[in-house]
Order: sequence, then structure tokens, then C-alpha cells
Amino acid sequence: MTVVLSILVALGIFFVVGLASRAGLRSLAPAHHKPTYRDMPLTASFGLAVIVFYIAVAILAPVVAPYGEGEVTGAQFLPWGAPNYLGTDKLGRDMLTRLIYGARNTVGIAFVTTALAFMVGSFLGIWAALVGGWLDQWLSRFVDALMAIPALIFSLLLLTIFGTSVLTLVLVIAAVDSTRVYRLARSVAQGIVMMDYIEAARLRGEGAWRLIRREILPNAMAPLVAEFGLRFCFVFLAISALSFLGLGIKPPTADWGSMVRENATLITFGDVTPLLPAGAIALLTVAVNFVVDWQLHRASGLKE
Amino acid sequence: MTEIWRMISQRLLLGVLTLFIISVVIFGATELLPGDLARELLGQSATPETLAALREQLGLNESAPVRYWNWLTGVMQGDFGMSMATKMPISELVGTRLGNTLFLAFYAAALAVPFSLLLGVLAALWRNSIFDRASNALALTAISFPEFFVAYILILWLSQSGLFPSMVRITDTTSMGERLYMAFLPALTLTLVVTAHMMRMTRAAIINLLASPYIEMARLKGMSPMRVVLRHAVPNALSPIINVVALNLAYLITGVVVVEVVFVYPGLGQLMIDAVSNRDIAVVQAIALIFAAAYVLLNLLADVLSTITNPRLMHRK
Amino acid sequence: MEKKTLLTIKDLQLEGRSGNAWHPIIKGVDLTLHKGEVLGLIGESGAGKSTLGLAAMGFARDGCRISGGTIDFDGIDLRTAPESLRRGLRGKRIAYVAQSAAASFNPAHRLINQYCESPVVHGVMAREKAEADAVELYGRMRLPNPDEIGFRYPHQVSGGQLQRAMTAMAMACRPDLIIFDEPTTALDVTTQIEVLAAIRDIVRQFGTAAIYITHDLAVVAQMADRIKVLLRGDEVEDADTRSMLTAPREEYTKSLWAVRSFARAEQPTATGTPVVSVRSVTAGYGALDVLKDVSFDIHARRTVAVVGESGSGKSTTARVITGLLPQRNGQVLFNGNPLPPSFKARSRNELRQCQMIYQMADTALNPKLRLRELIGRPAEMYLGLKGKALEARIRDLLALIELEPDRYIDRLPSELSGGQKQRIGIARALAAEPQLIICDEVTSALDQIVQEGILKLLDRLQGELNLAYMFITHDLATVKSIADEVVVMQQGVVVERGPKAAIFADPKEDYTNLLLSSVPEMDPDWLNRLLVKRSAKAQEP
Amino acid sequence: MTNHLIGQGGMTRRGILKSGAAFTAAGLILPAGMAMAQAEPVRGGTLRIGFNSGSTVDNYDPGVWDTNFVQVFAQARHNYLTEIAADGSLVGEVAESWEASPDATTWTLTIRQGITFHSGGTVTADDVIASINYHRGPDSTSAAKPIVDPIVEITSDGPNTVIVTLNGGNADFPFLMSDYHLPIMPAREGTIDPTSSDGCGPYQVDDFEPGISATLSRHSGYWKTDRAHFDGLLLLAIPDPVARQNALLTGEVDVINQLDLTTVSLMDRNPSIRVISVTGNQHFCFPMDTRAGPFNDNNVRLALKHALDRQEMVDKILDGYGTVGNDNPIGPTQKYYADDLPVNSYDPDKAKFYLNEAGLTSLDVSLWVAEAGFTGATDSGSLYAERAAAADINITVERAPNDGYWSNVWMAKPWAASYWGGRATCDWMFSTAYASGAPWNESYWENERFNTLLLQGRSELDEAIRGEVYHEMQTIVSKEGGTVIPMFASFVMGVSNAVATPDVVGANWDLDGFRCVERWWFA
Repeated sequence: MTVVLSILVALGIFFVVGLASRAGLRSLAPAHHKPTYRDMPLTASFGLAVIVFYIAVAILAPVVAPYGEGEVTGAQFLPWGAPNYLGTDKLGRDMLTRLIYGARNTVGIAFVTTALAFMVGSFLGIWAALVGGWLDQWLSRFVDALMAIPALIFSLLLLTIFGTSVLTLVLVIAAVDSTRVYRLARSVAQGIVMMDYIEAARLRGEGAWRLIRREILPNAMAPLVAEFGLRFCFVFLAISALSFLGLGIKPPTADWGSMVRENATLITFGDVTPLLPAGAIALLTVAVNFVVDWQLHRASGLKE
Repeated sequence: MTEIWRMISQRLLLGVLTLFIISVVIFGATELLPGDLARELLGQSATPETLAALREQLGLNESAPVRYWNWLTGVMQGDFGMSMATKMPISELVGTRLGNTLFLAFYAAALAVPFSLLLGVLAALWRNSIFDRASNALALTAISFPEFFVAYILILWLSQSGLFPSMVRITDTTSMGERLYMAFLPALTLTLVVTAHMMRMTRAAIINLLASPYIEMARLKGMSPMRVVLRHAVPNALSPIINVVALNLAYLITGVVVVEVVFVYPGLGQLMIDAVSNRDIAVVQAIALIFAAAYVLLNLLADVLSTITNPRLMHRK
Repeated sequence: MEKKTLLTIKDLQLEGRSGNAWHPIIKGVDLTLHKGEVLGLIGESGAGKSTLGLAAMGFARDGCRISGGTIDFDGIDLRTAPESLRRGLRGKRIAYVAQSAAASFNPAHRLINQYCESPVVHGVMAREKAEADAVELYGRMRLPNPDEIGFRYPHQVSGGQLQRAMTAMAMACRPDLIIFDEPTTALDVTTQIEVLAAIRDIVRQFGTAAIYITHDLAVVAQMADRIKVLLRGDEVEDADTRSMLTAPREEYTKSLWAVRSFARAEQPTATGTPVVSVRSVTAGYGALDVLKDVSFDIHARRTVAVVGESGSGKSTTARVITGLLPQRNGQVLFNGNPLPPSFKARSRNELRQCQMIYQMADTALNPKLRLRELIGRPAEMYLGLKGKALEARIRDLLALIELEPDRYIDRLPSELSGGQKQRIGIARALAAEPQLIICDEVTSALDQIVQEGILKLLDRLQGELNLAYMFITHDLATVKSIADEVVVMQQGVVVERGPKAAIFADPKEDYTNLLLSSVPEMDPDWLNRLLVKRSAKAQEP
Repeated sequence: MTNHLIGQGGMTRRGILKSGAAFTAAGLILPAGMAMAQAEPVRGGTLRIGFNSGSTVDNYDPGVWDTNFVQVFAQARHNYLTEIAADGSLVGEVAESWEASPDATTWTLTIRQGITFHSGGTVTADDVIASINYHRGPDSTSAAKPIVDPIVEITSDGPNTVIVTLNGGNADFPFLMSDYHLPIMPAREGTIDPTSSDGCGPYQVDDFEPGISATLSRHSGYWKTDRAHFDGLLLLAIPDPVARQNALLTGEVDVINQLDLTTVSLMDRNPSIRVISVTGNQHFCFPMDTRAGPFNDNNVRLALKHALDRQEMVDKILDGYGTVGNDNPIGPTQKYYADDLPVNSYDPDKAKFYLNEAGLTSLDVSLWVAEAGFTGATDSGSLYAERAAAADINITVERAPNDGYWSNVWMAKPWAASYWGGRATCDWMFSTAYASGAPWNESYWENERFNTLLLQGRSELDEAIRGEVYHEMQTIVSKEGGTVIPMFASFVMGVSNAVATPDVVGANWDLDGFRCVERWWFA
């Protein structure tokens, strides 16, 4: 009961903070940005509050965490209560501390990975749409081929070949993800390159790089951002699934995906421990997508 | 119709090209994997001589391009060859597993597709209502849980109470009813995993259309909101919906390794991972090609269906 | 004879939302409509015409709400009536014909299925009867093959036919009132006549009351018994058509009437080497020749108007000159020198010399770039301007197109009105300091008063900057006001060309004649006369 | 963290290498109150076992058996020359009795009469010779090759006598013959058919789907009348530990092995099942490459041996299901176990002292781990690193993929996780993993005195002298060896209450020395 209660209380706090921050933004934001916040739905302000909270926790992890990241503080599986407010894990490390450091590693790695995937994927996708012809055909066939290989198995192959440092993990997941981004970016860009302003820029004699960067990309942002929201969260899942294969982030670094994996067996006995990292991921997923939905809504201009 | 046949044959040709690229990629990747079949078969008991003998016997001493060419010519003649590790014909090894994988995929799809389309349509119909936001948040929560975790939770709720078995044991004599019953939990897990994506896409595709003039026209003709969505929006949103369904079906066929492991389901995904760890390249290749073919065919099917359901493409001027 | 009142709107107020605030769109308009009467609603875009028309159906678009007043339709208050009752009226007793039939027909269903939907759902008639009825109405709307046309999908039917099919669909339940929302705006002049005639006939045959919304005065003159002029959500004037045309009372109405009076001064005859010379150009896509043996010249300080219906090859000619579509045969000379066919092969200077302004400023301006970059980029690229010099140049250009630099320099296109966007298009072209500007239907998406402003600006710039214009348009009124020479095109061939005065005074070709005679005039009897004349001509042996 | 997607559990291919049986008095630890009075075994029922392992490459070739699944599957089909009983003593199976020459180089085995194969024939000396010969010779790729390599000659003297000549004395030879790779299979023209399931064991195969399941039914002509009580067997591969536990809890299987230690206590609360835990010679270790720095300095090795908290590891990694190791591979239940060795305890100061002796103030080393190494290796590494930090030893835990761990990491990286299922005798254990030049001398350790003692002990028939020899060897390995052995891990199994087990459960291997199919019954 206490668990359910505390989860509800935490969600409630985020809602209140979201409301307050929306009110704050409305009154404090510079005049020409006010409309942005004026029509911000409650879900979006809730999402923003959660994201800001996560980022703050991630940055301040060493300050706010009661213990060191891998520090063994006591016996294993201590119940909730001072000084281990969320208990301890199998090795007797403080769960709260692990969650806080997990925010730093998980969110950081997921962000870097997704950003990389988007840089590569959207550049290639837009380029293919812009240039068309053989380049487009070959790139698309190649990406099609890569997409047809199950992501998990492909990652397994690559990670086994290149080893499992954080860097290779980021690169491999980004490479696999970028194929999905490529497809989206290409189809979005195909719509954009038909526009007169692209024709005008081509007639002006602009090079491909500028066309991609200044003319197409800004207009392709809305669907890309929406995809970013989902892809970002899929990275946690990918890391989690890879740790299922023993290929995740190396210990004692805390990341939520692996934490779910490490504690997952407890759930079948009704122990809620694995719900903490899973919930942390879920909350962030929902929050990010609430904000993304709002941005998308704004971009589409569809009135309620 | 001729258009469609031309598209199909063109796409099949491209599909073959895709399969070829995949086989090269997979072969290259497995080639780069540390260790080889001989090492895996002999284990550490291998002496340099026995290793060399076995490599000779397995044809591993040929250069990589030659081995690839041998494999490729075999496949071209419809011969996927023998699994080196298990000494069984690959078709036999893969056959029943493929059946199992397809069964689970279509079972899950049969649950997930109607469910998520219904949710998506309702969410679009009642957009920004409590129902919309709640189903959206729940769907997002479901996809943000790792698959094995969803499976464990379902086992906790539905299996430990004795409602459904926690593992699937299918033999040749298992009846269809039993199969459906036993495979319910894995199918449900997969349903939860793919629903969010399909639901969100359906909702987005429909909402995207609701601003179009013909939707306003339908409303101005006095049509009820339900009829506006079902009769006027949905048929035009079919193309993106079909595409996302196809993509998820492909995922259900190719990406369910984790669920197979948790429910002890003898599917292709597990076999492929097994084959990777055994460096049984012919099996890895065969399964990769099956997966890729499924992907290519489903995409093709999606395109054909999109074309058939789009009068602009079906009925040219 | 006193007619029965059908619709009474009193002090209607309607608001639209932006963000969380509501601002008024309609500010207290009254309207009365009798049975069988046709009321013309006229005004610039943003005047609230369409909104008012929809309000007459008790309908407000998403993001709008009716905030005051009453709408009485045959004794039912549409504002307070429950949604189900209103829904029962729509399509059955009040029908709607939208501006773009191509967009308003559902692409997924056959025309006849869409026709039958209203009568069947509203329970007016059974499916079979509705189908038979559709064929009959298609016939009355003078659609070709009325038996068969209903079984086509919208994309298989031309724009003019779709507009007639939509009118037939609106008639399906024999409504008491039809709202026509600019039904001919998107059509070619020659097509427009047929649709106008068909609409007018069928409304008269069934004695249906109608509200006819348009921004084209000449069109409304043919259709309406009475005209109401709107300006920014307020009524300006309401009067009988003939008296309104002959004796407008209000200043605004008078200014609308006067728009067409702009005509630029006669220019000296062309001399010297033409800026652009198109010589026997043949071009096309795939196996299809879209242009066949096209030739004409454009001299400095002169405007050549290229006219024709859609599909006549006007825009393709522009694509050949700009190098987007390399020609198969013939040459394009610039100041006497041949241009490489593809723009990719042209030098930066060659690209600079020829600039283009597009029809739709919305798609021609990158919506994510601020004016500073939109205008500044060509200057930066071609002239190598940087920093302060660039900034000064941008400000000069903004001043040149009569936009206050300080207010506008950091805006996005979405923060501008339609006319202002088109001015930015002009400024962007000017920034390259070209010799030739190709204007592709630059005024056709604009209101008439705004059109006039743009035309005047272009005229002024031509004088100041010594420009040559190629002006692509289907609007002969525009041609009349700005062109020095006219090139008439039909199906990829130049059928006639020459000085404007000569062409207008004495068209040599039937096609030119047809084009010229199809331009509506501000005379309520114009359409009648034209139809009589044409049918007489058709019966000539 | 106890599972592997790769379809192999803790008992991976390593089983090939580390075969053998415990020479031990095994212990059975029953939960309090569970020591039920043993009723007479009854015949009947189908025993369903869920295994942590099972792979598509599993097959009938005795030379390549590795995982638990095939090992139990093999013991169900086959009989061996000798069997290690649950109490650790050696009993005859196909061999009724055996006798050694005084120098222990020639062994004469008498073959039991009246044992029949599933296919009908009777077991003779020829079958035995063919079965052993299959693993011998230059062409052999069998994992048991090192065991049979010392055999110089194997001949028969009549249908019931086999004479084996070794290249040197080995007092433990009969123990070696219990190895699970050496089943007695029918001879066909002097050799055995490695693709045949035929054997003389208690059950015959009805159906076998590699990596998934096997079904067997009782061999009607089985010679042991007091064993093999089940009518049939169903062996299932369930690599995921949660799935395995659930299968037991929901009654879909009767027995599972390798419980997830994290949740054993939670599981034990379920009244319908019981947990069986036995401690044998299975131990987890971290061998270092002693050929190169820094591990070539024994002071560094000692520093590392004092820089981990062994009891904590037993508590947290094994959840108490095991005992502390003292860097000595000979377990406490072994006959020659030296229980009086000084303990390498957790002592950061001592670790620092040894570090200073090595001329260092701090040490940075990497430790490669994977769950393939042993279950809990990753966490063990984390704990090790955490504790060693107090002695200024910075251990970077490098997690390697399970896939390819034994080829690419073990004995390739300077310091990595590993495990041994244990060997039946001291000699076997030492000569496999600690002797100079042994193929699996995973620490590449060379100790002259140790190697001399090894040869001396092997051919010594006098038990007292053997005891002294092995005592000294254990002392050397504990103080100078290149392997950190923090703990001995128990075999922990879950058993439905419907299944009855004997008082003593074998500890030499998992699942009652792989013999649960023969020794257990339905109550």
C-alpha cells in the first residue's frame, strides 16, 4: 500500500510542479514567447517538470545521492527505511543512490545515442531525398537490408565483434537506430524537396550541405522530434534487452535498463523493487512523449 | 491491375537485391566474430592439428569469398545445406521452428491489430479527452517496460494464479485449441509491446486527416462523428496504418527472441542466437534470410494493400 | 409579392481562438434571406464571409465559437438547438458547396456514393432511388456521361466537373438553402462560365435559396439577387445587385469597384538585343512534348504576359528558361548568348541574372527562416555582402518593397499577411540584382486590393531597376493592367503573340477570343448575353 | 543475474574441459523439518525436469557433451564402468570389480554379466573397449581425450575381462572411468556409433529435440531392480531462471536445477516445493596470467588475495549457498582436504603491505567477467572492486559478452572469471588446472616443487604418504598459486514435494551427480 501511495504522491507532486512552472513560465517568459506557454496543456507541463527534474538529478547526482555509485552500504535487500530509503539491492548498494546515478548514465547515454542516430540518419535520409537517383536507390536498399535484420541480433553480432565498452554500445545502438531515422527523414524530406522554396534555393545555386542544413532540416524537425521522443525511450529498452544477453553497460555503472534486468526475477514473487527503475523509465517515456505531442500539436497547427 | 503486377515484380526484384545485401552483411559480420565453427565444435580440447583437420573437413580453410560463393550457389539451387554444428539439414532444423514463430506472430497480431486500431480510432474520435490521454499514457508505459519485464508481470498475474501456463510446450499432437491456450501469455506480451506503436500511428494518421476539407464536408452533410471518422477518415488513413501494421508484424516475426526465452517458446529467434554462438554460419544465414524475406514480403504486402485501398493509384485517370 | 423569410441572423458574433485568447471574427452582423433568394456575400479574405456562411448552418469551425446573436432558420434557433437537431438539418435542409471540390470530395469513395450518403443517412430516400436521382441531377448539371460519371473517383474527374458534381450533391435532398463558398475561384476562366451557368440554372429550377460567397465582384453580379459587403467582420453595405453595382454608397465598396482601373502607362517599343530570347524551344517530360516550338523575346523594361488555361505550357516555359527542365530542341539566349540548358551547368552569374517569383508565397518561402536570411541569402551569395553591408542591403530591400525594416526584419513568413509574403518573394528576387524576373501567377492567390498593390510595386520597380518581366497568368484582368506584350499559349503552342493593345482590340485566334470573352464583367446581364451569343454561334452552320 | 540467453547456463562448454567427479563424502542439506522419513521407493510416473541449459547442438556424440541437459540425458540412457555414489564412494556399474598391479599401471576390470542394451544385445568386453577407444587416438576430437590418453593398451581377456595398461601409475584410474563422457555403448565393427542413442542405461529415448526437450521411457530389461523408478522422463530446456522457477511453482515440471539464488528464500516459502542444496567441489575463481606483470610477482597475487571479502561474496553472490574458498581448489568434502591452512582473509592493510613488498603504492588492474564465467561473476567483480579500493587497488570490471567468453576472454585476458565443477581426486584437479604445461593451467602457473609432488602423489598407493603430499601441494597453491578462489558454490535445486529423494544426495555434480533420474522417485 505504501508503495502505491508514494507513487501517487510523487506523480501528484510532478503535476503540481508542472502547473506551477507553467504559471511561472507564462508570467515570466518574454512577450513573444508567451503564446508558446499559454496554450501548453497540463500534460506537457507535467512532462516538462519531469524532464527538468530528471536532468537536475542527473547533473547533481554526486551531490544529491546519499552514497557512492558502487558503494556497498549494508546487507542485501534491506527493506525501505532510513538510511536506505528505497532499500538496498542484491549487493547491498543503496537503491536510491543507484537510481540517481542511473538517471545520469541512462539518460546521458540514451541522449547521446539518439542524438547520434538522428544526426547520421537524418543527414543521410535528407541527402538521399535531395539528390535522388542512384545514391537514393543504393542508400535505401542498403538501409532496407540492415532494417530487415532483427535489431537485437544485429546488435549482438556487432557488439560481439567490437566489444562492449560504453562507446561501442552507443555507436552500435546509434547505427541500428539510424536506419529507422533514415527512413523517416527520407520520406519527410521527399515531401519537402517538392516545395517551391527548395526549387528556389536550388536555382540560386545552393550546395547540398546548405540545402540540407538550412532549407530542409528546419522544416523536417516536427516529425523528427516526434520520432526522437520514441527512439530516445527505445534506447533504454535496447540497453535492457542487451543486458539480457549480457552485453549491457558494464558494472558497477548503474543504468535503469540493467537494473530492471538485475532485479526482474523479484517481480514474480510480487516484490516491487524492479518496478522502481522500470517506473523511472516509464515516467520519462511518458513525460518526453507528452512534451513531444504538444510540440507536434503546435507544429501541425491543428486546433483542439 | 497491371500496375500492381509491375510493382510487385519490381519490388520482388529489389527484395532479392536486399536479400543479397543482407547475406553479404551477415556473412561479413559472422566472419568477423572471434572464433569459428571448428573452434566451437572442438572446444579447448582442440590441438592445432585436430583444428586444422576439422577446418579442412568443414571447408573453413577456403578464403571467405570462396566460401561465400559456395554457400550462395548452394542457396541459388534451393539447397540451404547442412547445419555444420548439428549435422542436420537446415530445412529440417528451421522448419518446425518457423511454423512456431509464424503461429505466435499471427496470434499476437490477431490480438494486437484489432485492439490497437480500435483504441487508435477511439482516441482520435475523442481526442484530448480523458480516454485519449489515459490510453496514450498507458500505451507509452507499456512500451517503456522491457519485454521480459512485461512477460514477468503477466506471469505473476495470470500464470501463478493457474489461469495460463507459464511455458509453452508444443508437440506434433498439440491441438489448435491447446496451442492457443498455451501461447496466450506470450501472445499477450507481444500485444502489449506492439499496441502502443500501432495505436499512436492510427490516431495520428486519422487526426492528421481531420483538418482536411472533405472531413469538414462530411460534417456539413450532417454525418455523425463516428461516421465521419469511420467512413471518411479511416479509408484515407489506411496507407500509414497498413504500413505500421506491416512493420509491427515484421517485428513480431523477427524480434521476439526475449519473449521466446521467457516462455520457453521454440522459435526461430532463439535458434538464430544459438547458431551465432555456435558460429554455425549456414544456419545464421538461413534464418537471417527468412527474417529478411518476411520483412520484404510484408513491406511489399503493405504497399500492395496501400495501392489497392487507394483509388488514386488503383483507378488511374 | 412578399416572399417568406427562410433565414434570419441577428447581431451574430463569432470568435476565433489563438492560444488561450478569443478574438472576434464576426462583430454583430444581421442577415435576412427569403425563400428562393440568392444573396451574394463579398469581401476580402479575412472579412468573415466563409465564417458567416458556415454560421448560417449553425456550424463553427474548430477553434471558433458563436458567441452572440441568433440564427433563426425556418423557426429553429440554430444556436441553441441541440447538436443532433442541427446535424439533422445539415445536408438535408441546408447544404454546402465548398471552394475546392477536388479537396472536398473524399478521395476514397466514388462520387455517387458520396452523393447518396446524405439522402440515405437522413432518410430522405432509399439507396436505389438516390442513385437514379443522382444520374438525373448530373444530367441537369450538364455533366458529360451522367450515367457513368458517378462511378468515378474524384481524381478521375476534372475540376469544373467536380464542382458541378458537388453542386448536384448539395441538391440531393432538395435543401431549402445552399451555401456556395467561392465555388469557381479555383477554376480557369473558360471553365468558370459553364459552372456558373449550371449553378444558376439549378438554383432557379428548384427555387432554392442560396448564399453565394466570393471575392470576385463580376461573378457575384451574375449570380446574386442581393449583395452584402463585409469588411473585417462587419457589414459595410447591403443592397440589391443592380443598385449596388451602379451606385455603391460606401467608400469601401467604391474602392472595391475601382480596383480594376489600374493600368500602367504605355511603354516605348522594344529595341536592341532582348534580355531573353526563346528560340523554337521544344521540351517535355518522358515521351510527352509539353512545349512545341515556342519562341518569343523579352526586352529590358518590358513586361511580357504569357496567358493560357492550366495545362497550356505557361509554367513549363518558365522551367525551361530557369533551366529546371532542359529543352530538347531550340535555344534560350540571354543577352544574345545561349544559356546552358540545365541550371546545374549555369554559372553563378547566369543564375543571378534570372530570378523567379512564385504563385504561392506560402510554399515559396521557407517557413522556418526569418526575413533577414530569406532576403539576405541571395545578396550574400551573389554579391558577397557580409555583416553591416548585408544588413544595410536587407534594410534597403525591405524599404523598397514598402515594409518597415525595423518591424519586419526578424519575422518569420508565418507572421506576415499574404500580400506581405508576396512582397518578400519580390525582395528575394531583387536581392540578386537580376535582369529578368519571372512572375508565375504571382497575384492569383491574392485579394484584388492587394493584387493591385503588388502590381503597382512591380511596375514601379521595373522603372527604377530597369527590369524585364515575364508574367505568367491566367487572369486577363492582370494582363490588361500590366503587360506590354502578350503571348497566348494553348496546349504547348504559342497561338498568338503581339503588343497588348493589338491582341485585346483584335484577337486573331478563336482561342484568344474565347479567353477574352470568358472574363466576367461587372454587368448582371453579361453571363446571359454571353450564353446566348455562344449558343447562337454553335448553331451556325 | 543468473541466466544466459545463449541457451547455456553456468555449465557451459566448460563441462567438456572440467569433467570428473567428486571424491567426497557428500552432504545433503535439507531444510529444517524436511528430513522426511524415507518410504520404500515406488515405481511409476513421469519425472519432468527443467534445465538451465540445452542447445540445438546437443547430440548423442559422447565426445562433445557439455551442458547439464545432455549430461543428465546421457546418464539416463547409459551406464558407465564405475559410478560415484551419493556418499562419494566409488561403486561398480558395468565393471563389477577391478584390480590394480602394485605400481598402479595395469588395471583388470571384470564386466558384469547380463546387462542388455536397449537394442537388445548384451554388454561384453568388446563394447567396453570400443567405447573407450572412441576417445583415444590421434584423430579423436573427444573432450575425454586427456582422460584416456595415458592408456597405452586396452585388451580383453574373454568376454568379461578388460585389461588396461597405463603409461604410468595412477591410483585414481577407476574414478576416471566414471567420467560422463565415457558411457558404454554397443560396438559395431570395433567402434561405437556416436549418432545413436543406444545404451544400457535405465531409459530409452522416445523423442529428442535438441535445445528443446527429450522424452524417454523405462528400459524394460534394465538390470538394476532397485533403481530407475520412473516410467518415463521429460527433460526440458528452460534457460531463463524465472521461467524455470515458474514452471516448478505452477507444477509444469517436478524438478529444476540452478535456482536463482536471489529468490531462493522467497521460493522456499512455497509449501508445495522444497529446495535442495548440496556443497561439493564446484568453485568459482579468478585466475591471473602469472607469466607477465603485475601478476608474475607473488606479492601482487597475495595483495589481491587479501583484498576481497570472501564471506561477503558467499553471502551476497551465493546468498549463503556455499562456503568460503581459500585459493585452494580442493574442497572441504574432499578426502585429502587440508583444513589447517592459514586463511587468506580480507585485510586491506595486509594487501597494502604486500603491495609495498612488490614495490607498489597502488595497483590498477582490469578484471574480465561475464555471466558465462560463472553465475554472479559480474556482481562478484563489482564487490571485489569495491572492497579492493580500500587497499588502493583499483579494479576495473570489464564485462565481456557471454558469447565467445571461453574462446576470447578466458586464458586470453590477464585476469578473468572462471569456474570449475571440481574433480573426483586431488591429482585430477591439480594435473588439469595447475600442473606445468597442462592445457587448462589457466593461470599459466609454474612451480617446480608443486610439479614434483604431483608426480609423486599420482602413483603412490600409500594413503598416509598421499595425504602428506597433497597437504603440501594445497599449502603451496594457496600461498603462491595464481588463482583467487573466493568461494565454493553449492548445487541448489528446486523439487516438488511429490518427488522423493534419498537421505543423501550426491554432491559431485548437479542433480544428485546427474543421477536423479535413477535415484529419485515419486512419493
